[in-house]
Amino acid sequence: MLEQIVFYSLSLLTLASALAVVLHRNTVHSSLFLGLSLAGVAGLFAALGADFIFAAQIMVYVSGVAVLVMFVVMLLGRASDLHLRQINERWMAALLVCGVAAVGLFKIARLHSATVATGAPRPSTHDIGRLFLGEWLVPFELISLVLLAALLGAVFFTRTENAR
Amino acid sequence: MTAPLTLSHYMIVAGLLFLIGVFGALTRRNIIGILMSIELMFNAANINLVAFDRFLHPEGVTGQALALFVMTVAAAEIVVGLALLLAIYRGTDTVYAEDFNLLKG
Amino acid sequence: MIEHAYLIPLIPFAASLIMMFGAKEDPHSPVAWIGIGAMTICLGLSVSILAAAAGGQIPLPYEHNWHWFSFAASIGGKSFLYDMPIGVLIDGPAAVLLVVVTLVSLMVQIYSVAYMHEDTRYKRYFAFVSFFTASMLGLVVSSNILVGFMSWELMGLSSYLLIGFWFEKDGPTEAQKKAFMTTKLGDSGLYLALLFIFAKVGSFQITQIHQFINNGYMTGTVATVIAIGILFGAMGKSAQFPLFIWLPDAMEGPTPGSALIHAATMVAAGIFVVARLYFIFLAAPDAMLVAAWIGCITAFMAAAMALVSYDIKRVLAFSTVSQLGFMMCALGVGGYTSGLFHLTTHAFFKALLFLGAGSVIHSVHTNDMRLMGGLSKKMPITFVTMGAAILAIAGIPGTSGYYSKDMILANIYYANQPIFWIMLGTALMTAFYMSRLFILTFWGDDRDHEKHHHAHESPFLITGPLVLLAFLSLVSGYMLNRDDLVYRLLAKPTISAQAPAGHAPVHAEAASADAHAAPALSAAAAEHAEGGAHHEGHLPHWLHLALPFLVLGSIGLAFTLYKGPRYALADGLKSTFAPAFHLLDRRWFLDDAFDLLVVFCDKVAAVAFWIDANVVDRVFVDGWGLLTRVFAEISNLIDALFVDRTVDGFGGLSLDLGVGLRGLVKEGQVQEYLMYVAIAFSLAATLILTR
Amino acid sequence: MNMLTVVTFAPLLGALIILCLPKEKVKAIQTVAFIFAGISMIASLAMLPGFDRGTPDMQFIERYAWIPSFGVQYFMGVDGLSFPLVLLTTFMCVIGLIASLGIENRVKEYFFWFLVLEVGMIGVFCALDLILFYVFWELTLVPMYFLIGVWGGPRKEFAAIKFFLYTLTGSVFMLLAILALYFAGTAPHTFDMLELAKMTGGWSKNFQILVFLGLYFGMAIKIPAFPFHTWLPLAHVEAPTPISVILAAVLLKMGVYGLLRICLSLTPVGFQWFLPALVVIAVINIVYGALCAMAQTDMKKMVAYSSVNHMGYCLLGIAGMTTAGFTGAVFQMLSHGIITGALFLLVGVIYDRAHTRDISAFGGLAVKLPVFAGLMSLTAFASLGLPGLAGFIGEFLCFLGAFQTWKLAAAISVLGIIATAAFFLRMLQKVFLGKLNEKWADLPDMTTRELVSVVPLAILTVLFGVYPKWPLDLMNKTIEHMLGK
Repeated sequence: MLEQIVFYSLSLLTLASALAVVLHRNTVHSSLFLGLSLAGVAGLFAALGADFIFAAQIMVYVSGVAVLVMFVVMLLGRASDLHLRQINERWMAALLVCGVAAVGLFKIARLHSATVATGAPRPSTHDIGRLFLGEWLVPFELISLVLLAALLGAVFFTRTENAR
Repeated sequence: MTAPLTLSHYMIVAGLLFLIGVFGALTRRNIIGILMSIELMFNAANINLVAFDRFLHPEGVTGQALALFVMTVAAAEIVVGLALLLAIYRGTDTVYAEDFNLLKG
Repeated sequence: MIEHAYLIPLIPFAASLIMMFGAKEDPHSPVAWIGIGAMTICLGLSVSILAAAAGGQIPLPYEHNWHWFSFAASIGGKSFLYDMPIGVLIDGPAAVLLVVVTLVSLMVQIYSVAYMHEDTRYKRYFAFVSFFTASMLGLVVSSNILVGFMSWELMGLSSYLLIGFWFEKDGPTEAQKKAFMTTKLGDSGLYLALLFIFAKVGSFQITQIHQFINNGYMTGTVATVIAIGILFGAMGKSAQFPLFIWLPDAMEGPTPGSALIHAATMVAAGIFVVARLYFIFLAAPDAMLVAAWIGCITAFMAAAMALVSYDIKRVLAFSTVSQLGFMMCALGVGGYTSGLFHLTTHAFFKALLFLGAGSVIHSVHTNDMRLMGGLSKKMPITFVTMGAAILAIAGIPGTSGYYSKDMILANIYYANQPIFWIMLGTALMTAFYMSRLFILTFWGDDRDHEKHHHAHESPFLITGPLVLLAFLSLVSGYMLNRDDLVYRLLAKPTISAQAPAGHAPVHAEAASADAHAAPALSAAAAEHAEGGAHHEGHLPHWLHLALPFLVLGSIGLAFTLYKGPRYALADGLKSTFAPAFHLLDRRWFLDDAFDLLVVFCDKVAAVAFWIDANVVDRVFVDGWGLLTRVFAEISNLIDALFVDRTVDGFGGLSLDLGVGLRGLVKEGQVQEYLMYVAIAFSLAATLILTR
Repeated sequence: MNMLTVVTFAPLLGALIILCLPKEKVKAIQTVAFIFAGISMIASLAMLPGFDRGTPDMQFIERYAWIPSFGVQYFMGVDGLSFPLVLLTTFMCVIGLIASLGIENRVKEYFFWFLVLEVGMIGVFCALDLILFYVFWELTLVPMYFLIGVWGGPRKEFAAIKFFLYTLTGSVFMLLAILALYFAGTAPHTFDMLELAKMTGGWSKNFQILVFLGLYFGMAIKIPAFPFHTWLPLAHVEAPTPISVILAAVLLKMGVYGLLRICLSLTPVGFQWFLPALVVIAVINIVYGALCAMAQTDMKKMVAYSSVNHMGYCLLGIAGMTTAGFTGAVFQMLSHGIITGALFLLVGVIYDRAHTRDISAFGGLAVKLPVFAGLMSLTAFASLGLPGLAGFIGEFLCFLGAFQTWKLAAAISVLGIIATAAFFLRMLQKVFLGKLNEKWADLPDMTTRELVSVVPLAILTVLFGVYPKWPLDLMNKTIEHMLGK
């Protein structure tokens, strides 16, 4: 019973903040709501018993990405943006697309309406660690390369004129 | 309210989150808005991954491991995205998607 | 002795092979004596057979066959293995003819030793003569008409080789081709007759064919067609009416060769084959009538041509054709015995005449009688021997020619009046032109002093045979006629039951086999039994007496016309009857007809080839080629115009569509593109999922 | 012991070995070619005593599964009809090789293609499975194309292409017919000729006519029958001497053999229906061929048209539908192979010396070249059907067979014989007799190599003419049963 409450509240929180991110006129506010939504997602992870992912989500997203976005928003924010409409004129078409996609997604979702979680969630950190350094060693190393590339890219793009 | 939680619940939540992300990406005029919507989509994917892992393969952790990967990729992507945005902003002094049509056919 | 009859053709054949391939070419090589030796052996064999047959010790006909080869034949639907035998069948005429052929061939070969002595291809000549004699004897001896036909064609080949012996000159080469082609034309008739016989009788054995007819299985029409076919063959080989054009030209060959082939033997082969298959003619009366008329026309036309010819060998050639006409006519009217009797006697004196002419030519080195004259002083033996031959051929009583020709005229008299009077005229013409020849060459004084000067009598090797042949041509008639030997030997075959045509009499074949065993002899005996006065053997009394005087009259006429050095009277006659003379001189324009035929064939051949080269080849083959090329062109066009264009069309269409659509989308808006991608994706996904 | 495979594939082995030899070693190539053609000939001769002349059915049978899924077997066998032709093929190929010693340029390819050609030809006569038959039939095409196309005379390419396309179109129709037969057979479909022959009762008349026409079209081109013969003179004139010998001696026989073996046994009703047309074609072949030959000035083209004439006799013999006619046709194939082979060799001899084949260019050669004149006259007379030589026996039996059913046709065809005699005699007269043409005053007589290739053929011509018992015994039983069943 507790589990349902936790699930519904967290998902409501996530979805509402996501809507806010998308619809809110003020970019700063939407970035804030982004952080909130990511936190909601982290909660869902916790509800699903994925403890390591819950922790990772909190560290990476909520604190890292959301904060980063806020910095950038602050950096680029200008007063003139406030009274500009933040949504271009194609929202009707987008809505239509989402409606159609929604029909398809819900149809699939109904397929698994009967699958119920079996057994209590187990701590997964030990297994993830063993998996990463065992079977998935190569992808693990590769992903580190991706991050390195992203780092270099970011540094390269934001270099000022005189450095070139 | 007493029905037990099923995988479809999580799928619906993830689906909705994903759709909101898509809606955002398509309609937001501000590139940062787009980036944020993309973040939402990534997260929707993660929810699905973890949910599937939890419901269908409780014994293994591949779902969660994959979610981790998605996170790293998302992070990398947002970093690069923002770096690009800064470079563009410095260059064109605008962050609105309509103004960038350099690659016009 | 008769068991070795099969050796008779083989000995000269072996001799010819030895001579042809054994010895080296040399004008004086002794190889000729091998041929002569072989011929003497054969002569001995044949004489012994004839003596035995005449004496009645051995029953004729004697037949002995060996297995040659077998092939699958199907008569009337059922197929069986037909064993083709090859063997010997000696009956009366065959025995007589064996002696005649071997004797004449021997004489000719001895004569040729001297006549051809310095010719470059001396050896080859004797090989050809032996080869010819072998094939002639093969025809005479064989019991199987297919083997007979094979030796018949080989004879045609050897006459081709002998006529064209001096092939450097154009004359002989043209003559040899003409001879072979005309005889080949005739042979095709015999060829078809052969096929017809096998189709009907199912065998080539003469005895079996005779039995087949005896049993009356062969209908009249079939017999007639076969008889006409055989007659056609005989006309070709024995130079009868339309096909005798090759004989006068065949004189291009060496004279002894002509003597052997174109006087005594080969030309007689046609008559012999008709005699051999006489029972078919008996079964086809109208074929016999045709034969009679062909013989009559040939005799008359040839005699007429002989009147005007000045080449000694041409005259003899025409006389041979005329005498053959006599024989054919005799056979045609049913005078089987008289025809063959005349054949034997004619062989002797005609061979003598040719050899005599040869010795004359040998000494004066020309054929033209106008340059001869008065040779009797220079060449006494030739003069005397040819004189005997001329008496024989003219039919002076006592000579062999008288007996045989008289018998023929008698047969014709009782059978067919119109033919008789033509033949009587021809006989008188024969007497006339032969004595004309005799006078022009030997009588009066010489017309060409230079030739006359070194004319000399021929050596013994030439005159010896002449004397022997002269003796034979005088005596043979009497010898054969004594106590009806000729009727016994050359008895006319009979076909027993003139059963109504078609239905096969019931009695088994075996029964009739032995009945047939000795029909020849029994028929003769029956005839003999009729009190000896075989009525058709002699002319009615008044004709019997008148004939010799008529003959003497025509000889006298010849003397008067041609006695002067310039035979003025004869020339006068020639100018008055110029058109007739021209007609005869051009051999009744038959030669020109033959040349026209050849030219026509060449034209047809050219047209045929033109058709083949242009019509069939061009239209049919290259036409198809052209057609395919045109079709290829069209398909290429279609491909270029339609198919290609449509593809471009689609290409262009999609391009335009693209451009049009792009008009919708504002350029460069990332989100626009994202929007459309999203639309497409979501539509597709939902469509697939909701199906 | 599978002798037939040895006979058929020995030359192929030889051909492969030749491929490995270096181009320059001409002597080695020629010896290898002779060895393997010799093996093939000796093997076929070795089969002679073992061949039972008493039974009409197949002997030396070899049957292996080749393509089991379609029921295609490697089914080889010979009987009275095909065994003499196999002997003829192996013998003529050795003769052809002897004559090929004169070839100078590209010797290696020449001998390779020659041996491959031999394999194809022997295979055609031994194959009893329709697909195997078709494979060998096509196998002979390619080598022939190259042999004519590379070593031929002035217009060799055109001749080679025409020959190839012509025969190919024919064999395409034949393939259609073979497939039709395959599907017409009962349930376990098979290409085996003998089985199919038993099933002919079930097929409708129209079906058999159609299948027959398909097969006939393929065979008629090869024979060559009247409308399809125009490739022959061209191919013969342009082909080098040894090749035109093989072309005349063996390749033409494949058509007639096919007609007898396949058309007759597999589509009897169709064959019966086609008979009147076959007789007309035969008569045209004979008379028309002879007339065309008479109009020729080129010796080789004349002999080519005479082949059309001789093949006309075969057709006439077959059209008679009597065993005598069939025996005549098979014997005529043998004798024509030998005689025309010799004729082409002799024409080749004169061509090598005088480099012209125009009849009117020569004159009076008999004086200068006695041996050549003798052999040429003998072969010419054999070819025009002089009795005592092989040509006559074949011709006579064909006429014997045809006369029983088609009296008028046989009568007309006799004109063909006269025309044959006419053009051969004219050729002999123009080339050998008359005055010696000074231009050829110094022509040497035949060399030993040429003699070695022609004299055996001349001996065979005389032997088969005088004593035809041996070849006839080989084929009698088979042909007796061919119509009897």
